[in-house]
Amino acid sequence: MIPTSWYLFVAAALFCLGLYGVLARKNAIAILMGVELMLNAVNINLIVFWRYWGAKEVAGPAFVIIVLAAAAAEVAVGLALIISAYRRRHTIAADEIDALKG
Amino acid sequence: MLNEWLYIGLFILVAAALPGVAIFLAGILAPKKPNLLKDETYECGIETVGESWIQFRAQYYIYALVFLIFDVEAVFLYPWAVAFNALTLYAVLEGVLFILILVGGLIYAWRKGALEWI
Amino acid sequence: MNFLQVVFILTSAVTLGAAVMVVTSHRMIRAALWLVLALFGVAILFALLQAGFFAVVQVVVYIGAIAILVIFAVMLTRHAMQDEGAQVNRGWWAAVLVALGTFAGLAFLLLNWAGIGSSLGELSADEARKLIPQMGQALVSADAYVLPFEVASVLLLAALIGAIYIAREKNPQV
Amino acid sequence: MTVEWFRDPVNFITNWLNQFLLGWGLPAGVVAFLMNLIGAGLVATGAMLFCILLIWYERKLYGRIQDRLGPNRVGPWGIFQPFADMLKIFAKEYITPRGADVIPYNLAPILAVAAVLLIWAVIPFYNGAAGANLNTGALYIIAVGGLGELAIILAGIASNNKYALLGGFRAIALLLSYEVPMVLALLVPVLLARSMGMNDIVQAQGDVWYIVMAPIAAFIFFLTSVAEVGRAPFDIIEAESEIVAGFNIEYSGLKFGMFYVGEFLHAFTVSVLFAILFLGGWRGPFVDQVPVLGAVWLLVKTGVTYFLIILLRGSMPRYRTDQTMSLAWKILTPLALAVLVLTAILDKALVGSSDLVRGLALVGMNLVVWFIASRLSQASYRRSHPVEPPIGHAPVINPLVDEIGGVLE
Repeated sequence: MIPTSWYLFVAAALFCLGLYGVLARKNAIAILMGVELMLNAVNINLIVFWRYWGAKEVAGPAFVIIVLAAAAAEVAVGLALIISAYRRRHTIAADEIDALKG
Repeated sequence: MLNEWLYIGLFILVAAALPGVAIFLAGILAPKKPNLLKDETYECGIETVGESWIQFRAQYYIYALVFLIFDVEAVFLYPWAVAFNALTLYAVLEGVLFILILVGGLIYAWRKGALEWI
Repeated sequence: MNFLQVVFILTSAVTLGAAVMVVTSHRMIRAALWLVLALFGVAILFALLQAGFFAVVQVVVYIGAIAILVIFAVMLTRHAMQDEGAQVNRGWWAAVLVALGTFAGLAFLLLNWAGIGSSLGELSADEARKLIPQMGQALVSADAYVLPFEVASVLLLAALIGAIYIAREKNPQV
Repeated sequence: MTVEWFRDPVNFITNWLNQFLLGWGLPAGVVAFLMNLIGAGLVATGAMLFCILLIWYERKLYGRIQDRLGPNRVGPWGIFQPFADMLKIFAKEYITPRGADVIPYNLAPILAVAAVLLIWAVIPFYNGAAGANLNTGALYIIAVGGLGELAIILAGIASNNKYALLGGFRAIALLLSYEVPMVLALLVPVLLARSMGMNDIVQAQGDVWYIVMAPIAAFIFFLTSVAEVGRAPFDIIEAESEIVAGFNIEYSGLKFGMFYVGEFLHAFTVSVLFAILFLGGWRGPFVDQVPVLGAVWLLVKTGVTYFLIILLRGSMPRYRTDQTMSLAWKILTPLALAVLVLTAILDKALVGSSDLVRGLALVGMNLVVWFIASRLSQASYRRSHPVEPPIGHAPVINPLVDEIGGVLE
């Protein structure tokens, strides 16, 4: 018997840590890691509320799988962009990649 | 249900402890006589030039990338396969369509030469 | 305080600690390895929630694929940041404020939520086993999630093509 | 009572121990914890100890394949050779290279063994004797395989050695490539059994084994398993003559021994998995009367599969990296996708017909797919290897000779 609120607070803390990573870090890969943490926090919440409503509605879990696909796509394209930017400008600091034209 | 996961959790601990304890014990039994030459990075007797973290080609990344996409695809398909009895032919074809869309990705990667080892 | 609660507290402490290291670690490769630990902690949380399928999927996709991709990317771009000097922007204190503010807001919402006193009991084996077939059915049935399902496959296809197009070396030199 | 003991010893002993501990007045939760701990400990240690015997068996067999005697000095037929080796390796010094990242460096060999051992948590030894009958067994195996890859990455990154890093990355690229067809091939038995649980998959093979109904999936799973283990012919990832042993180059003493043990144990473990998924697991004559007999059948089937893996190692030349990669991406993956799609459609289309018709249709489909695939691969081989007759010589017909670049005079 674990209180629902414990899970939700852990998820909230994870989300805020990820948010800090996204906002504060310079390295673009670190920013992506922060996004991963935030997505994980969201997934925990979805599963917790699936349990909270008695594990009958399958909407939460189905959404988790869709989030998974989105996370995979985001990481794949994001890291590819970072590698490409690195190859062209030899930096992956997010605030230095500011020109729209390669 | 939770009992099975308790077993898995304990199994993780045991499976990590077995080699861990063995390595620890051997570390006590074994001689320890380090010297400068012995702790050198092993490169067939030649001295290491430059730092060890060399640059890599993006090819490794592309393999991992295609793998990630197909892994996620498989995660979608496993529940579909488990629920197979309850599915209509239409629902099965939805799953097949899902696979065929991603086959397009495989063909693209193949055509672009992304799967070639250079 | 029962056994499950102790496991929960240990797991979440490790997860959050690892997450802190992910966002503060100076060496990117260390941050990536801490990320693996944080993701594993989340997998254990899923197992505690009796969503065993997602615990396993978390390991398959996040640790087995995404973390490896991140490590590859870190190694490929290693020379860029040299892991020295400031790893955070000048406005990092603003980021701290925003994160703390968000947490305070979420905590405020949670504390005022009607279900705050509830706790999650144990599902029966049958109930827990129903999840996967139910989900498999819902993902491909027309009155549920077939559209997101197919859109997800198109999304993955687009990501695959886009990422290969971007990451491929234009003039491969050996 | 004695009959009961004979038929199902594991459950008998479990029940007895359970009652015994409860009789001591321990709370039920503590008893469950202890029981699980004992079970996990026994299975894991048993697998590790069995591995020692396995090393002897494999070396003996491998010796015979190469027209040698194999170990024959220590004890009868050299059976104590692995123990002698073990004692030796226990007394070897650990050499940690300068600049190594100590925690990941030491974690890697532990993880390499643990990742293999963890598979044993879901293996049904006979009906009713599985550690955990998870309803996600098949995916669990894939997940644990991912942990093994993590061990290789850790070893490569932490060793502070160019060869280790390069070898580690090559190994990961290869393992990831082979995991794609493996995941897809594993979907076929899951689809036929309508369950991911390992015991459910064995239960579903009552009438006919899946190696008959899904031979191509079995073939792909077998090949990819061998590749995941890193065995010949796919051992380019740790080929001594190519990249000085790859990711484990900086390991010595028992830390290296752990990678070695992990490889042997992995080879045996994938044999068990193959026997469960495609050879009917514990199914065999008289298992309904005497369930424990299932463990014997499982061992026999595993032995046959393991024998095949050793034969493959002993008789095949090593593939080049580009050949290995082409095999995974251009042959096995499309084949697995085709078989998966056709199996799904056929299975649903023939839903009303008898099991016999369904089975025959699946077998026929597999044969047709195999025929088409072999034709296609032959055609593409001929396209990429045009036979150019050397001047003054007869054209080379033997493709094998063409491959090694030699010319029959």
